[in-house]
Amino acid sequence: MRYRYLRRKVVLFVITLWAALTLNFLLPRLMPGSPVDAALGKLAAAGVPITNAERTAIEIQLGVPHGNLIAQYWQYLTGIAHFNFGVSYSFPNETVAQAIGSAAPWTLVLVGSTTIFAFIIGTLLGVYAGWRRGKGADSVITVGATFFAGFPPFWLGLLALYWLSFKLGWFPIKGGYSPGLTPSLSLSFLADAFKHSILPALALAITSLSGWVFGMRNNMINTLGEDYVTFAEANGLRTRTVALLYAARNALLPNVTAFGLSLGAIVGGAVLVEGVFGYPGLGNLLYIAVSNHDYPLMQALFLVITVSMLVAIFIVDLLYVRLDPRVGE
Amino acid sequence: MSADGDVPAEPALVGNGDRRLTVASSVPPLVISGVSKFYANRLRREKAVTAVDDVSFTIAPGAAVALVGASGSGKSTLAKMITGSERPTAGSITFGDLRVERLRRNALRRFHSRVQIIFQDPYGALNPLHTVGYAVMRPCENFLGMSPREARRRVHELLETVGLTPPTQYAAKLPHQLSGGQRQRVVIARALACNPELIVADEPVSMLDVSLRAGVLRLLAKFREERGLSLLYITHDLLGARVVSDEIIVLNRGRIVEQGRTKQVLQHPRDSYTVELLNAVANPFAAADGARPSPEALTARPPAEPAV
Amino acid sequence: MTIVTTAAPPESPGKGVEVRVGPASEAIPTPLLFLGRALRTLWSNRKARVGLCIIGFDILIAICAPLIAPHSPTATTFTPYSGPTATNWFGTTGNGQDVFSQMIYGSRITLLVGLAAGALATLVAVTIGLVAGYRPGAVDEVLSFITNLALVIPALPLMIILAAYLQGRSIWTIVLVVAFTSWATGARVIRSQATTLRSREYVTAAVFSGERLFRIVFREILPNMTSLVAASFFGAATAAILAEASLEFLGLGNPSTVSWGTILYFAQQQNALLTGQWLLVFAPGLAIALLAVSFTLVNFGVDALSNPRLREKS
Amino acid sequence: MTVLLEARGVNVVYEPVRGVRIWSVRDVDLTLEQGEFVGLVGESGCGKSTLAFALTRMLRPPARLDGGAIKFDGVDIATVEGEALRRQRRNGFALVLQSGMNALNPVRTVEHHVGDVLKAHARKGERFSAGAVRRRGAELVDMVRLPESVLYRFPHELSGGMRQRVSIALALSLQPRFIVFDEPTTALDVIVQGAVMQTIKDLQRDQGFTAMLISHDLGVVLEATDRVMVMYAGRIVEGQPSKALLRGAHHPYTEALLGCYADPRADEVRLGEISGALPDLSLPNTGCPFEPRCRLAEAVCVEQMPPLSPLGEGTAACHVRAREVGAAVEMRSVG
Repeated sequence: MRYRYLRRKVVLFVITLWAALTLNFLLPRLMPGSPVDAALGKLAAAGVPITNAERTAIEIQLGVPHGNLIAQYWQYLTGIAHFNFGVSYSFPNETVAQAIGSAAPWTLVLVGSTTIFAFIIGTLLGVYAGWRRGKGADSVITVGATFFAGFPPFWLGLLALYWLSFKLGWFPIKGGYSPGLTPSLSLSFLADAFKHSILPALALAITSLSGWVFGMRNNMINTLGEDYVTFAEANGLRTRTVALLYAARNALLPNVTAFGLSLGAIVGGAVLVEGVFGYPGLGNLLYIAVSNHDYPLMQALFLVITVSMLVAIFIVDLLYVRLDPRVGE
Repeated sequence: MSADGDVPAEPALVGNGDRRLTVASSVPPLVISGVSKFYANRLRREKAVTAVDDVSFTIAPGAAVALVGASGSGKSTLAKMITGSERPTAGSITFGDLRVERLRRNALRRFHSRVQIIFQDPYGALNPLHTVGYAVMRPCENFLGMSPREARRRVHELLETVGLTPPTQYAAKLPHQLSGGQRQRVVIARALACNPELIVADEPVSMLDVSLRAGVLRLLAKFREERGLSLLYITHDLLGARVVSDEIIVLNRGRIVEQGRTKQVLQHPRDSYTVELLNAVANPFAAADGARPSPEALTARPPAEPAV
Repeated sequence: MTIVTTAAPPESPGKGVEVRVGPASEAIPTPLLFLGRALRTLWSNRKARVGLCIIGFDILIAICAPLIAPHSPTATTFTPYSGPTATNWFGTTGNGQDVFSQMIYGSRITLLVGLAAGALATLVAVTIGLVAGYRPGAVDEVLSFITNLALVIPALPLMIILAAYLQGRSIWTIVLVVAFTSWATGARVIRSQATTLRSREYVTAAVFSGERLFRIVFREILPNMTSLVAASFFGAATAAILAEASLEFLGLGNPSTVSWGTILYFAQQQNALLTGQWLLVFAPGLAIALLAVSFTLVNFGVDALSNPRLREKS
Repeated sequence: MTVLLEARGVNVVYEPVRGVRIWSVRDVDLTLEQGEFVGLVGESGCGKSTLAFALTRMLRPPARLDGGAIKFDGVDIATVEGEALRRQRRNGFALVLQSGMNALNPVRTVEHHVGDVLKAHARKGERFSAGAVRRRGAELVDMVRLPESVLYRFPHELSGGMRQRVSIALALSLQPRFIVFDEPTTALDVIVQGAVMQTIKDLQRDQGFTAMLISHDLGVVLEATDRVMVMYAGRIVEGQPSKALLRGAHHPYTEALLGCYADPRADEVRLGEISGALPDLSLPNTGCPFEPRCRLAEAVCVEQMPPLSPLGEGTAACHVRAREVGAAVEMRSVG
């Protein structure tokens, strides 16, 4: 029974992955104008000598003006299998794959830690607000969360940058680490990187936290109305047991499935926040790509972001089996 | 009858085994022959759930047949197949010269004007956003081709027949403004609106208070007798079956285990499942004398009585 | 044998117990009555009331912009990079435009994009959700798959890519892009509700009353999802407001229009923060946030409409 | 016999934020003796479940206890709150809900449930090892006629009847002295209903706890209990020993209710009904609440609330019947 659930999820993952890859293939081809010419023009203007190989790579990514669509599709898929995303004119000295490779860890750490932080804090606040429903604490948490949910994260980032970094000088202004340092795993570098990541992480976390608060509060209120909570109280279980093991434990389930989807919002938010802070991650890369009309880089980034989302959701789905005994029966 | 001032003595609904029509029935017979329904489970190919297994019976013109069984006995699935909402895996259902299981779209829609259904849950059977008048008016407009004015007049007549007076006042009400018993009367009025030939009543009183049971059942019995329509009464409540039907079919796990004149089957059950159902009827008077047939006592059944 | 049923007529329905209906209920058609009740319930929710007030205030400003704004939002007639003064309450941009007037006029675009994209996304969501929910089988499978795909693909990056490709952008491009990427949540909720409602007995009853498909969907099912449709509208509108701001901020909008997003864009381009003009960043961001918050607040009221457990107690 | 539970003047009011107030339970007095099995019967909306929740202190907003004293074993439990109330539940009173289907936490096994209850009421220094929980759990499920393997199952793996048995076992786990069964079989299949009721009857007989069975079904209650109380419109209108009630009810409502039942095997079945509707519970009533539907109603019934007075072997609240009986007694004493 469990096995059937897992098999279904794997099949769904594969199909979704294929659909996402295909969408990525079709997007530039469906768009008006010829991104290839624009891209090649840009490259030439940047003074990059264009070899035939590079030309083909770009054409495969963005659509060859002439040629068989199916052949293009096949080339596109094999290109991806070899991490061949072509050249970027924003970074003439690197391939797109290299540029993404060096940026990915930054985003992974930033978004990963933000997500976990926001999920834990938001869920706890939501549980508390739901349990103390209608009381003062509930109002404070709900109203606070409502406001933070409406704040564009990049705007929060800008304000924090202005007051906390620029005016007060508590945090560094730009980048993922201080200029002059070379990235390594030394303690001093990590401390420096941590200091640089605090503000962007906060800007992201505060806005995404609200979603968890609302979701969890609503679920809590719903589960608190369930018979098993009433029955647990009638049996005289301890308040803490009822609140956590009976109400919150069940209220958590719908939120776990929402977890994967919320990652998308955080990754999206990270694009602008990283741009604002000049944080050397994927979001900043996309920011640069967009402002330079660097289509190959843009296209590859979108692919990477989408695929990592799918993988994250897939993992959450697999973990869900451990949380809900009813799954797949 | 008005409720102000003196209240009449509760008229009792009496059943003594056979109920006769006051008019000649012009309804065709419903013939169910060899009907089975399997629910193939797409994921578990090895196990198909059998809901109904080779069931055959006939509802004669103007007859009232009770189909009884506990939950999971397949009685509701059978009702869905008879009304054309589901198709049998095997077997045929004929109503006059219609093959019910073959009806599609417009033919099915025309069939619905002849077969109506009354639901278990009077709370769920009425759209909370439509007035009583609207609910009862729609079949008149759709099936009888009435103009809104004619339909409205008919709605008022119908509401009066089911005891919702004054009808103008009730027609304007929304379902949440009515009690459960009143809602079930609206559902009955709606079912009668298009002059159906067969009414399938799927547990029509099981969600109502016991004090309202007789009233709703009496309405069903009355309309059947006055209009000569056939009635299929689906229930787990043998008492209801007793007062409404003249024939009873006991269904267990999709199969017919017993069948016959209602009074006779209930007084002298042949199958242990029928006895179990009989014992499940909440019957304070049985507690008084403690006289309940046990499955072992079945052998003591007297020879079949002549049909009443 | 005789008919033993006592011939007494059905009893009177009693003295009308639960009847609590307004006097006007006979005259007003049901949908209007329902809408009125929905609005009343919404208004009685404190949070929703605050939200409705803010939205109303914004709409008022947008409509009356020419009356309120002291200057033209595009006129480059003032000293550039000026801080707040008596003539330029919020200061001026690097091109010498009055920021306060820009803020007033900017409400128009932001509201327009938010409401239009919200409405468009809701339209798509309702269509797909209803069809998928009422047509089980292959149609549902395909539509549900598309919905799920649209859900898992990160919206903002997709929006950015789309906007980057679509050059010569008008605000309607933005509306289209935002609507295209934010219908899925609503569609999923509406589909699951439609699936539930489809199995309701009153829908079966409508089939037995001879109703046709179209009427069943639009008279029996859809009206019972009003609160969900409203929730998905307000949700999509909130997302649209934030998305519009993000795209404009990235310079992917139409920089020649005046919106709160473009004010932020130019403020960032002209390093407003480094020159100390923090109001140029603060004011439009706060305005966007307030509008987004007000939509969320209204949605609290809508939630309470559809889920009695969430109703306020106080 | 010693009195276990004594309630005086219990009133419960529903006060929603919007909408009308409803007095769901009105001036209820009742006394339960140790080891008694009583039934509480009434139709939907008569306040029987609300009364049960009030007696076990499980009322939640918008419902609230509006005056009245509830003495359980000499302790006034109407006023205890929080941790003190929770401690009272140990060896005190338990509640079995209508739908055993949903009374169990879907993500915890039956064994977890048993452990949760035992640990919640562990005395100072008392510890429950996994083995002890398992042993006690096995005893409990055996008590309600379930195999031990049920302990390791999740609720969704059990049938409705099994789940209801498990919730009965959980209610029994602390050997309470008073258990309220609130419509324990309504959500179950007809055939299963009888078996679960039989288990409840056996348990009550063997363990001797005081039980209150709440049901809309007079038949079920008469079969199971020693004494029946009938509720109408928030009030108790009659209380009689079950056997006496079968011989004849005193209150016209109970009489009419009995008329709604019949033996389906009888030669001639008469099925009665009660026409009219319940009174509006948002209004205070001065006269007898059943008066508008009553065939015996007189002028005094409109004006005066009949008190619950001794009648037959129990009590009933009816002017007419009280007078008839009074007259008969007088006649006898004269004659």
